Amino acid sequence: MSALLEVRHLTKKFGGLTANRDISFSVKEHEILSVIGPNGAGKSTLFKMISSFLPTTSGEVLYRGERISNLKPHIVARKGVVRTFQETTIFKSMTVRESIIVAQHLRSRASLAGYFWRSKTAQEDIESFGRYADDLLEFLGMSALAGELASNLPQGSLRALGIAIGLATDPKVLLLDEPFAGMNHDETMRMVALVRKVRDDRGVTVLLVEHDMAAVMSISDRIVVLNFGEMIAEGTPQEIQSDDKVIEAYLGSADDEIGM
Amino acid sequence: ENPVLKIGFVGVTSGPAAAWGISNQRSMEARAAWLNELGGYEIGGTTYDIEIVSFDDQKDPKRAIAGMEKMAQENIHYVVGPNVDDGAAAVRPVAEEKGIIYFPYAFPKELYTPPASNAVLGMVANYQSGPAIYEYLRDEKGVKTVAFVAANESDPLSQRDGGVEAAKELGLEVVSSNVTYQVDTTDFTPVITPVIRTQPDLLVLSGVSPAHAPQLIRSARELGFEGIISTETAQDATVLQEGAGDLANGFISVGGASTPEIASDAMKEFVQRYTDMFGEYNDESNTKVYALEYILETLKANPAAIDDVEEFKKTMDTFEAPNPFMEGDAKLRYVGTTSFGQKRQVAVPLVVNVFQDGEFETLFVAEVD
Amino acid sequence: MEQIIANGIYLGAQYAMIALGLTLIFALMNVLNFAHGQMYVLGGFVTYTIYGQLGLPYVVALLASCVTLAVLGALIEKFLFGPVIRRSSREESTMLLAAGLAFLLDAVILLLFGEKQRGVPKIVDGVLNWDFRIIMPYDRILICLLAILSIVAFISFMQFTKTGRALRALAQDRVAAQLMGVNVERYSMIGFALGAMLAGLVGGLLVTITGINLGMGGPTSIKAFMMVMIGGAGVISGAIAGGIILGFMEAIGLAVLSQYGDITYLLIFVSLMIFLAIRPQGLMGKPWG
Amino acid sequence: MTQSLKMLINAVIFLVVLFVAVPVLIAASGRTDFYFTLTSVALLSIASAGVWLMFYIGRINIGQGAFALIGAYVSAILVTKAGMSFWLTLPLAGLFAALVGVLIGVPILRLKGVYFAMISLVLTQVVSLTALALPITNGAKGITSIPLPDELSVLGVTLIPDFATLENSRLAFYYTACILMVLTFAAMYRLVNSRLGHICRSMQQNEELAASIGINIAYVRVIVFAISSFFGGIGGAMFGSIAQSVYPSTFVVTDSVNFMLNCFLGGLGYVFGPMLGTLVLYFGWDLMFELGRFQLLVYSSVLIMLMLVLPNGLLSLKLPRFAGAGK
Amino acid sequence: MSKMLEFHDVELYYDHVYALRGVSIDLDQGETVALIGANGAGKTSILRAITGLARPRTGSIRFEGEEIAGANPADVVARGIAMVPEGRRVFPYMSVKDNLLMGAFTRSDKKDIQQTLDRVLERFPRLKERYSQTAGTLSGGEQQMMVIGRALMAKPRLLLLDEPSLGIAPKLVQDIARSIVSINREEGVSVLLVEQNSRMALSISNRAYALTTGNVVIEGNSKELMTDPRIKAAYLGGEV
Ligand SMILES: Nc1ncnc2c1ncn2[C@@H]1O[C@H](COP(=O)(O)OP(=O)(O)OP(=O)(O)O)[C@@H](O)[C@H]1O
Ligand SMILES: Nc1ncnc2c1ncn2[C@@H]1O[C@H](COP(=O)(O)OP(=O)(O)OP(=O)(O)O)[C@@H](O)[C@H]1O
Ligand SMILES: [Mg+2]
Ligand SMILES: [Mg+2]
Repeated sequence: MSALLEVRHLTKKFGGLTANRDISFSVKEHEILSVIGPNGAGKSTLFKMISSFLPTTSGEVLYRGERISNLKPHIVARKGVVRTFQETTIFKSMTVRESIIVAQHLRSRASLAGYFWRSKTAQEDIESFGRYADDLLEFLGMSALAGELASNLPQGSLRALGIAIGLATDPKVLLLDEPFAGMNHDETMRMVALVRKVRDDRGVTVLLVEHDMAAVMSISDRIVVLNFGEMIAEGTPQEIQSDDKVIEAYLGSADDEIGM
Repeated sequence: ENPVLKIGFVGVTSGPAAAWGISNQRSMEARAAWLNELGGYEIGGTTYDIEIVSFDDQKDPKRAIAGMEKMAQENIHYVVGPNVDDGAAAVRPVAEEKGIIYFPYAFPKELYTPPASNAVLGMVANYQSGPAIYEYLRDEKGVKTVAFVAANESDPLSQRDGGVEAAKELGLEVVSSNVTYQVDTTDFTPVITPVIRTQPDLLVLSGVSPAHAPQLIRSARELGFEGIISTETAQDATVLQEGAGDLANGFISVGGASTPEIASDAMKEFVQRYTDMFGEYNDESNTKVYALEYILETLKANPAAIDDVEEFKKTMDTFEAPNPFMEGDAKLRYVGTTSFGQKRQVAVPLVVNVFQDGEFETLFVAEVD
Repeated sequence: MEQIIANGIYLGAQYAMIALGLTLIFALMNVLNFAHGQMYVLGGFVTYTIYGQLGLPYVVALLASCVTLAVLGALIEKFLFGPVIRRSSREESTMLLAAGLAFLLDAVILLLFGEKQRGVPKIVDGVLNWDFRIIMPYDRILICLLAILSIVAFISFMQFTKTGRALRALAQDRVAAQLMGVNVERYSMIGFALGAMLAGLVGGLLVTITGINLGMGGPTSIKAFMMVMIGGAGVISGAIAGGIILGFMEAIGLAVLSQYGDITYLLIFVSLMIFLAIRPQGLMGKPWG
Repeated sequence: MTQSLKMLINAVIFLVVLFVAVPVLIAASGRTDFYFTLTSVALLSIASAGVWLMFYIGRINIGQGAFALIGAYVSAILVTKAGMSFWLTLPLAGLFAALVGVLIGVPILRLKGVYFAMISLVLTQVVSLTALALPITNGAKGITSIPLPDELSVLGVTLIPDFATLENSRLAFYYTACILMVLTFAAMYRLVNSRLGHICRSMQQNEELAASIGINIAYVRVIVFAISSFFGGIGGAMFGSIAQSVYPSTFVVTDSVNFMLNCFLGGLGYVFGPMLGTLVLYFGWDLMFELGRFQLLVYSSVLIMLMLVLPNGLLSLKLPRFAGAGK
Repeated sequence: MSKMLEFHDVELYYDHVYALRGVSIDLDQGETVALIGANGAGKTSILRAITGLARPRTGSIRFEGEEIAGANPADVVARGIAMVPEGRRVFPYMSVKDNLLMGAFTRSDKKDIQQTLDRVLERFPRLKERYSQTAGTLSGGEQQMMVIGRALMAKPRLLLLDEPSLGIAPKLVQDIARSIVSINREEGVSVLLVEQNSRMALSISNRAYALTTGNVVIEGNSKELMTDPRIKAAYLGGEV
């Protein structure tokens, strides 16, 4: 089976600093691929290039064989490659449900003018957005929060909302940047199950960046490891966990005194 | 108690441009207070107390219209102002519709030439004073070349264009006329350097505001300019003295009638009363006291005009009265036939002053027709 | 050429000082202070009254104008901006307040000091004339030096003193600054007072050269906005760079484009817009630093 | 259902007040000077509506004066130099302003926050200076003696009579301005409460996130700016026609700032905010006319007090009738 | 002897959203106490209430016997409480040096400050290498060290840490955990630690409280809690 998404020789320089150097890997359809690496290794930068939020310095990203790097973010989103943000990036003064409705922009069939004139298609769209939002919240187990203002949510729910907004666009590939940050173990595992379910039920391919090793190891089909902007390893969770370079650069060794 | 005769003023008396209108408003108020103190002003057998109704238009043409509407509402038919071209042009429709005669301090000729008939130019226009000054300087001081600077704003720019035209007509060589400055300039040296380079005999500060004149003079002198500097607008001696000191000596500007040589006792008293009332005198005010005087005298000449501006217009053609503010037998009358084809200008004496050690001295006096 | 550089430095130094006060207040409170120009005018009038009218020494007048503005700034922060920022749901709301304040100061200045242009006696006489390559009156040179000195003093203050550090910290992260023990209310007030004081200082310096009048406030604010934009909002170095660049642009523009007078400023504005379109965050676009 | 019924009733009340009650009251009290003031309020609130819309996508627009000036000039030039009917030039003025908005907007709309605010402030000056420098605008001399709006007839049926022949052209201007205002705000209300408004709101809160969900933010920004400029152009053109003259100083930076203040004062969270804000700010000044030299002092103090008491705008008093899209 | 910190029956609301409904916790001199709990349980709110960033509606907060509920944060810091806030919050455009000096804002003895500074730099040698670099350009881990160092600059007797491991690579998390232990042991600073990484939190603390939605549900000795089935199920999960 050929790759759904292909990263080819991606390099990104910020002035003198090389945030990504010659990164190449590919992602198969329905795969969950994690990118890990120390802080500042260039993970978020990589995601931003894939979603065209940043222009590449060199190299390219192909989606179904078509180049998607160096376009506008909304065009890449339109093609089905959607990212979430590392920081909790949400629509602060919208409710959870409103956020999800607006996020279904790509599913709309009426034109902007159509919404203004309230064309028939537009009316139908609006109804379907509402229904879909309720379904999605139900699916994510967030129905209780539907009417809550996003700025009042605690950290963890904010992350979940971020993912929900991403999902509402009906993506083919979802890039999640630290989706489990600020969640405790229990919550993390629930989210892990959810992401898996998203993949299984909706056929979404998932790329994620995460520092929570428990989550990464349990969710990933494959893992790519970056260090100082370079790719130092790629493989299954088992392979990565026992890779000396990765342990040295990132995982560290167990420490009895602090029980880890 | 006397019945009240209301005379309007629409102009800018607050905010950054307040200086434009305040001297206007104050000279009207000072004169009105004086008349009322004398027991009122008699028109057609009735003695009126004069009330000045002022509207602050904030130098905004939109507000100027509102001000004129307000005047109409108050049943006022005679209004002094507005102070600037755009305001004067904007109020024209209202004034004509509501039957108001207004005395703007703005120079666009269309305001005064037919079919317009309700505006009366309240002072000497620059295209009238300019030629007189240039001619004098050409003949008396041997000026051959002239340069112009102006602020990059409507009024000064049109005044500059008028000045350039007049200078050329008189056979003077215009060596520089393109240099302009922003109203917010804080350092005029770079502005004026290229002008000085052209070494004109005469440097004209077109439509210069009292605030900028001393700074421009100072910069020009500091750059070594030795020719004559002049302007067609009124200036304030105190401001010149404070801002440029001795460097302003020899600066030529247009003034009203408070210069000692021609001021009558009435003018001296007016200056005194103004100073008492507002703490300090403004040299621009002596031109601006005339509009009110003209309105009242014309009404006196034809009492029917009190509620009928058509009567007023009829009277204007033949009106003549002694000028209380000037020595000798000067007359108040309407002029402007040459410039506008009808008498729509007050005959203020064109007094050309020269600044010397903190005071203005009269250079020459001329008349406009 | 030399003249252009000299003019550029002179203009740049005074502009930079105006921009510094504005950018400081912006960085600390996120307030676009429309009344900055009016504060500058007020400073000029205070100096005029004390030096020009009462005849006290210039230094006393300058100090008095700094103190007056600092106190005024502190009061404005405490009773106006502080409460509004705390209670309004959108921070832009302070713009209405700032504009109202500009109107108010205009009105107060008019009532207190009148509508006339005022000037003070020259503080030093004479003109430096270097072979007609640089012509500059001594008072301008003096004011320019004083301006540069004040800028250096201000930067050192911000960079090396505890208060300066606290102000910078406050501008970057209010909550974190609070957790360091910075009393946010007090230091916001200090910062605002400092910004206002800078305006007063420039007013006091420039009144000796340009004189002062009511109308100078608004345009000065707009110019200050431009400098802040060029350099990047809320950055010390940006304000200075912006001031100097605008100063030089004017000096060069006026020298080179004098024959096309009417469009010199148009060109300056348009090039500014093009510059910002290319570099939206200004030269050093980043928060306070 | 009751909700929309209530809204309908409110709208009808509003229209009756605007088109019947006000003229009747003015006729009864004889205060005909209010016509012009109210006409101004209507026109300025149209321009302010544009600024409000820019707030809605998170941009502080202090450049509306530029577009009002452009509109005024376009209409004046077309009427005086090309002899066109004013009624034709009115939409053209709006469209031209919108076009300029698009051209300028493409580069500068990338700016945010104070940067956009400040550059838009400079924009007003740029347009004034351009008008001063161009020959077609008559430079400093301005365009004067613009004829009043002429007759508009379709197939021989007079829709709008020639204003010059009217006995009370003030009333005619009042009605025209009010109709334009009602149309503007109806359109705004519709826009804000449609999905487009929802999208604008998402951009106001976070443009990056909006882009990530597939919204073409650059496009929406430019469209909104064009609409805003269109409103500015219409308001300006009408003014030119009332004053029958246009100068480079007809709309200046102060006007741009006032347009913005109108929005703040009314309340940024309410569609009808700019209307109320303009009424209070503009009418307020006229009402304080008696105060003489203390007018500005009192006016600005009241403004500051309002801000202290109601920092979120007048409509935050929660007048349910005007609450619009408020939250 | 009274406890160092007594947080007694505190209720806290944001507008009308309750965050704490009558929470009581305490901490002894020299102790490390961990707060664990789900998202939105109110852990951050507890720290905010202590430092005065949030004002509790009812209840009392005593530090070394004195009431500090509702006090100004500046005063709280001056009393000897320092906090490392959620999300690090460095001063991004200040140098590492200035950031650290900001930590000593409430102190005035220059020599004393210099001593503390030397000790902090000794503890985190990485900061010495980056001494004049702008803090915003530091990596996440370095920033975390810097804000801990910054808090130590205040010479606090009580250190509040809000999720120091958030977004930090596993290897660095271990480094930070070690630092916390040694700060507590060597400098005698009491620590109140909020952590999502419950395993780490329990392993380096003496006692712990588990919270759910504004209430303390479990409290006890960390070692014991580590094996408590309720804790194990909710917060620790199976072995990785
Ligand atoms: N816009 C930018 N300009 C300059 N440098 C940048 C920019 N964005 C990122 N960098 C630098 O690039 C490097 C990689 O950053 P990136 O955000 O991709 O790291 P990361 O792997 O996501 O780290 P973390 O796990 O801490 O989120 C860092 O050194 C960062 O400082
Ligand atoms: N500024 C605020 N406005 C309104 N509600 C808030 C605010 N801050 C927190 N809350 C609410 O208070 C409750 C407790 O929040 P808190 O941040 O203390 O939780 P936490 O335990 O620290 O969670 P997390 O692990 O996500 O950081 C949550 O329900 C949250 O939604
Ligand atoms: Mg990252
Ligand atoms: Mg928390």
